[in-house]
Amino acid sequence: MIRLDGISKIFPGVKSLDNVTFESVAGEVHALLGENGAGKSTLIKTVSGAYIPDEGTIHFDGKKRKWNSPKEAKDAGIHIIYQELVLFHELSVAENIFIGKAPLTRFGTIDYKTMYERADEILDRLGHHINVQALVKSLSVADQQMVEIAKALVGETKLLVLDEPTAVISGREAELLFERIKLLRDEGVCIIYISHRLEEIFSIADRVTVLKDGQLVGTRSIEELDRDQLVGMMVGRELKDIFPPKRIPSLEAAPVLTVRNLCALPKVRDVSFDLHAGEILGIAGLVGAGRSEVAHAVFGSIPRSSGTVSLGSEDFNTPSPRASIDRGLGFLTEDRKEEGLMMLLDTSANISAPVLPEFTTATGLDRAHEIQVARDEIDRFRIAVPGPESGVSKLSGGNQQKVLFGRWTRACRRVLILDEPTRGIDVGAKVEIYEIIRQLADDGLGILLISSELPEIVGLCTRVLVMREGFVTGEVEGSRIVEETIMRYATAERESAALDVA
Amino acid sequence: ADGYDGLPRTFLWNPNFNEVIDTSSYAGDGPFTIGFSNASQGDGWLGTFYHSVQYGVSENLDKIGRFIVTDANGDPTKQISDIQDLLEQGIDLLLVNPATADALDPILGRTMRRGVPVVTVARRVESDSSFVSFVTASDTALARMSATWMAETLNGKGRVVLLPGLAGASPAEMRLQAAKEVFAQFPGIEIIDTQYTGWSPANGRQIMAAIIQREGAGNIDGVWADSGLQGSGSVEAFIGAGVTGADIPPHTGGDLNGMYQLAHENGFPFAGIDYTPSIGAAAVHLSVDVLEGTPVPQRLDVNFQVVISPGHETRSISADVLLPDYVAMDRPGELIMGSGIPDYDPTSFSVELPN
Amino acid sequence: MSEAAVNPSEGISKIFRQPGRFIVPLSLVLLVGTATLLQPSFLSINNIQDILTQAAPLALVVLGQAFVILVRGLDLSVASLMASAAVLATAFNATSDAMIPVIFLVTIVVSAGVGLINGLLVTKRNVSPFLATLAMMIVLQGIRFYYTQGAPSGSLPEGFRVLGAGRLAGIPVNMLVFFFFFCILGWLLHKSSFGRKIYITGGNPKSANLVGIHADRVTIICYVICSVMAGIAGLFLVGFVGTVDNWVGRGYELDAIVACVLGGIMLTGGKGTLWGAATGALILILIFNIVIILGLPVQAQLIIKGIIIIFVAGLFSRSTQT
Amino acid sequence: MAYSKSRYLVRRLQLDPSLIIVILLLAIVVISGFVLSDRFGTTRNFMNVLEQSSGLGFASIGQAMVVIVGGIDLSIGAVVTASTIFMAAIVDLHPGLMIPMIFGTLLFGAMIGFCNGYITIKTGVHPLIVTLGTASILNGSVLIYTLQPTGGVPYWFEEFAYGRIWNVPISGLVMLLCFALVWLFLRYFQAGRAFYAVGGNPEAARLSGIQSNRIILLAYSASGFFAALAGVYFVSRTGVGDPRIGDPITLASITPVIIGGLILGGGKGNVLGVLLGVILISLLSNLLNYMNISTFIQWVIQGVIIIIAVSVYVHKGKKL
Ligand SMILES: Nc1ncnc2c1ncn2[C@@H]1O[C@H](COP(=O)(O)OP(=O)(O)OP(=O)(O)O)[C@@H](O)[C@H]1O
Ligand SMILES: Nc1ncnc2c1ncn2[C@@H]1O[C@H](COP(=O)(O)OP(=O)(O)OP(=O)(O)O)[C@@H](O)[C@H]1O
Ligand SMILES: [Mg+2]
Ligand SMILES: [Mg+2]
Repeated sequence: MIRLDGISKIFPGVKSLDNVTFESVAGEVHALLGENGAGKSTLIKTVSGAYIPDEGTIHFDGKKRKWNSPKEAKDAGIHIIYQELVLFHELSVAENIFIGKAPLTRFGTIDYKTMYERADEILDRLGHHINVQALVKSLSVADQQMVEIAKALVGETKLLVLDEPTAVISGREAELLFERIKLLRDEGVCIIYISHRLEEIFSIADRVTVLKDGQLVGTRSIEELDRDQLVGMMVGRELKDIFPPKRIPSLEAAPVLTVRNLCALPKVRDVSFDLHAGEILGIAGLVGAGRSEVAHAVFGSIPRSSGTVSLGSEDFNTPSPRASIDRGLGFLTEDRKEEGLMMLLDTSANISAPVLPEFTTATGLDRAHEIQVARDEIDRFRIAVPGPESGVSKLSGGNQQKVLFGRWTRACRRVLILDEPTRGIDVGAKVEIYEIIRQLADDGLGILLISSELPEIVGLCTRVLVMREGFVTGEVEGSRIVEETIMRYATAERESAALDVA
Repeated sequence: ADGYDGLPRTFLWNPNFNEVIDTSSYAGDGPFTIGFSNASQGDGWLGTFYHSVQYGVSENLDKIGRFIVTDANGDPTKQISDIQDLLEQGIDLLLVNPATADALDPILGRTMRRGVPVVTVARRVESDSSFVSFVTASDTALARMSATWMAETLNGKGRVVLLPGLAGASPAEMRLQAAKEVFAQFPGIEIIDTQYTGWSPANGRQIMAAIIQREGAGNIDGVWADSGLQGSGSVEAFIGAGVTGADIPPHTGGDLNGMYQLAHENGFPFAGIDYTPSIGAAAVHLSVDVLEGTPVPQRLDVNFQVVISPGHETRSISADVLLPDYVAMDRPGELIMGSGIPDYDPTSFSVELPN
Repeated sequence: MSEAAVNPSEGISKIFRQPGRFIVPLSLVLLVGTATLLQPSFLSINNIQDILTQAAPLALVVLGQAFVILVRGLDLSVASLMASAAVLATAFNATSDAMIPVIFLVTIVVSAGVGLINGLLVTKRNVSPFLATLAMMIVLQGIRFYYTQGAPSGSLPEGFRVLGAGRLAGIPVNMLVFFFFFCILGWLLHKSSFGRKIYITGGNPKSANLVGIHADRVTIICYVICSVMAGIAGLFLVGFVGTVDNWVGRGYELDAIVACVLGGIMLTGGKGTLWGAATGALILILIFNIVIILGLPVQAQLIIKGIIIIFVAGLFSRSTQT
Repeated sequence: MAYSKSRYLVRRLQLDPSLIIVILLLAIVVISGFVLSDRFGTTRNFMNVLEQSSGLGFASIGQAMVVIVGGIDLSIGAVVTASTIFMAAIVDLHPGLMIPMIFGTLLFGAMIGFCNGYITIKTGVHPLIVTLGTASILNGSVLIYTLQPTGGVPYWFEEFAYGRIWNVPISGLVMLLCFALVWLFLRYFQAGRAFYAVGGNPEAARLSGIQSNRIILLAYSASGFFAALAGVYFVSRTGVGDPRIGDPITLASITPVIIGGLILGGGKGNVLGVLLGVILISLLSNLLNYMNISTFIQWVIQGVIIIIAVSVYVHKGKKL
């Protein structure tokens, strides 16, 4: 169906793809794996015509092709679900699904009625109900991802590429998506699937191709591989223990963070918990459960409706990020690009941002000191960046995330909130980040860890809060921290959960 | 100051006859409602002109019952709308200072056809049928006189810079054309540059500074400016280039007290002719005449006077007033001269107006 | 440390690798070169002094405008504010130079107020900067004209002439003042932690809030800086011109924005330097000066100005794209 | 789910909630007009306002289309000016060409707009700079041709600006028709929807296979087209081509666009909102004329009303 021969793509300073050869046939799910920055997204962008490769040829459907724009690839039957959402916020769900392919009336105008009905139908097939007339900007990220997926089901698709489609959707929706993918495969569609979640690969992929540093490592049938071998191919070394050993913190001392009856309507309702120094407290739940909003409300970046938050013995009820940072709180947000990094600035400026006052002297910003500090953090977290004064926009996701860790460990003295700290990050980098988290807790920080990846919660936390629809539906500790229990609370009705806890 | 008060100069020169218009068909009983559509109040001259109009109205309080004013802010299309709005308010006569000479022709024609008499002031429109009377101080005469003075002061020989006002504005174009016509009679006069200034002192200065730079101050024998607004900028440019006092080449340009002050202080040859804002009051008086059915001339030229620095009168241009008698040294430089209002002070000016 | 040890050939090759950074100085050199060829006296001390004197008021406005653009804004009210400051200055009817500091102080306070309102509208009411400052432009114009009744009058102390057009040891006084502000604002933008906050806010306002920077406050301060610079520029321009009129500085708002863009400040915020902005202003003034020196009529000036602006901006954006 | 037509009639117009403020302000203006003057609230006067608003209306439609695709057009005034000269000068020489020249002028405007779009796409320079540059070039060229109003058109052509059908101004009808057509286009045609896609998320539009460059070219061409239409209207209204007539219209055309709920930066908004903005501004100016207060105070009032119209309702997410 599709064959790439000797593809190379060079960006200024980076050779993203180096003589990569790749082939996929109709009726298979072909997983594309590799670390962050391995070149997966770049490869599929050459398939879609978004990038024009510097070298190499593309054969599709038996013919040699040279796309000049994404439109040509699209017309040929290639549909791509990109890693970044490709949506139009001011258009409705249905219009997004049918962008460029809307059903027309006999006057050549858009037939909205038919379009809404067919959009409903497609979302039905995905088992996901959204008001198809709603504007996309009013949807949650998970819903937006489903819209993105729904677009693939319009018209005739011969090759479907999905670049990390499950990064922000929940388990149940992922299940339905996999069913859909399998159906399409059986209809003879060729599917290329990219994900950092290895479980998913094993459940749906037929073959696997691994890239590393822009080069092909190899293509294997999934039956030939087990998990360790696959990780070995990706990372190039053995990864024995993914999670560092847990350590039960002492709960004797007073908690560093106390949250009581916190509400930030409509997404956070009556949340209470304690966090101790050295503890890693998890918050689990399905996407949209309101976990991020809890973090924002604690940190003071969204207004609270009611409730109290105290750090140690100190209440602070005029919340703002500045006040939180000054009191030793840090918050690593879930959206690296939009809410985290300053892409136009260099690494050192990204690290020093929350603690600028620390570098302020009578004659201005102490650049030398700032750079020194950044260099320390770069060394400490082994960030692969040329130096403190080089930019962050072209770093891989893992390294970008480490820059943010550098920022917050520098700024934060008591409590660090981590929201999806490993989203879109490859296994190798994940393991490093787990170790960093462990180390930070050992150094005496209280850590609040929000994650949609249950293994992560299970592997790192000594106590877990489970949320659903803004409420805490359960709290699990010690040996009860297993995926089944958490999922039960995450999907439970509030009343029944309360019963269960009682 | 006692200035020129003879027959209008253009009356003597103009080859066309000035018709007298019978206005009996417009005659009515007062008090009248007059609509005044002003082009703009955007610079000092226009501000003073508007005060003159108000002054004229205050002198006719017994006859004018309502006086409605609109201001087009220099935009002819807004002015057309303004005039429509004035007509809707049932005015008896439209007094208009057109923002551009031609663009108002259709709407003024329509106004006349509706039976509402139109008096234009400062600028006229193309068709004679679009207005009853036109009140002005002649741009042509003004420019001819100042250009003649310049040519004669230079004894018909020299390199002259022309600084007209705003490109495309009819007074500027008419003055420029008249001046060129005059200079063309003197083969020894070389026009080395013509730069529009937008009647802005800042532009005047900036442009002149560059010209001085290019030509060298000593190689410029005279500067003809159609108004002191940019003329003062030009003088400033010479001073900035180190040329002061009587070394500054002859300049022309009136209106702005600051220009007169500069000429008086430095003593260079200077001829100032104001485009007198008092045409505003004159136009109001004429409008009342129209509404009372008194015959009016189709074109009313308001006299201006020629102001010349002492000892610099020329063969054909003599002073109506000498500079030291005219300049107001104790008044602000921004003051516009020739308002015809006694003890005029723009900041404190205020007269009684109808309702 | 490592920066200091760059070898000289590195500097040359840099030009080819990163042409973007050199476009501005390069076009400056080209313009000066062309002008000197056409008119050898162009490089005379006198002309340079003259150009600098003319450039200073615009350059002052550009410095302020740069701050606003860096935080994703735009200020169309600067020219109107310049004229208002000029009118305000004459309102004192002062004749003694001793009043100059008072006039400056009052102008700065009033301008800061205007900037504050602009900033509040943009941040707290989320009004598009374009429209907020456009409306401010109209409002200021209305107030100014109402006060002057169309014809400004009143006098300025003689000292203003010295400030606006005088020279100190051969250097235009207003240029010295510009240099003073350039240093202060340059320090503020490039060396102080507030400057860093500006870049963070302009680059990513969301992250700015999350690292404890009050993005709104930073933005408002930038508008205040812009307005204060415009007010001061108005005083210098009126000193330069010598007479007040209600339109002093007309057209400076768009010129200032163009200068910033020519100087490499991104209209989308967060990127650009004050040095670049000042160079942009100089380029623009040079363009004005050259077309006059060439003795071109006004029409040709407009055409050439348009072509050069598009061309330089085009070169610049070309070189910054990948 | 079934989607009946009537159920979604309101949604169909897709007016932004923030426009409630504009409608409220309109109501306030009209009511104060009735109170302050007995001549304001007449059909005659409203028809007059409709006629007067056409020029601004035409210019704003084009500006709106460019703003929706994420651009801005500061050359509108220059195109208006150039069109008036182009048309009046040629028709003056060949009066027989009157009718073809209307279309010729519109084409001329569209071509200039096309150039704007082309330069923007090819150089990647911000449209604000590009259109300022082309405006400067265009103004210069016009002034080379003439410094004073010039040319002329047959008298009957005044009917476009001043004529009435069933007492309704022709120019006003044409303006309303243009708004309706553009609204239909943006709402019911794929290319129209693509305007929002390109303005809202240009990279996504490219990846979705939308030919963004064509859409951008179309938007700028439309802007030039409507600016030329404004020019044609002005020729009809003034009878001449005027080298300065367009100057005030450039910035003026942006105000109703933003009042109408569009965002500079693109991707959002409805031209019917722009129509409301045009009407609000024209009515306000009309009312202020009726109140016979100083122009200077009028400016202050206008500025304040503009601010109120866009600041009472806080828009989420701002762009330039
Ligand atoms: N537009 C670009 N300009 C410069 N470099 C780029 C660009 N896009 C990608 N790169 C670089 O190319 C390399 C491959 O990036 P790519 O996005 O393909 O990785 P990936 O395998 O998809 O990673 P991830 O798992 O994080 O999505 C990286 O080093 C990246 O920095
Ligand atoms: N329409 C939207 N536009 C912009 N951001 C949104 C939108 N909807 C949600 N978000 C942000 O995206 C993130 C994920 O939102 P979502 O509602 O899916 O989950 P959540 O409420 O954050 O809960 P959790 O963290 O449990 O997933 C949040 O930071 C939220 O603020
Ligand atoms: Mg990727
Ligand atoms: Mg979340």
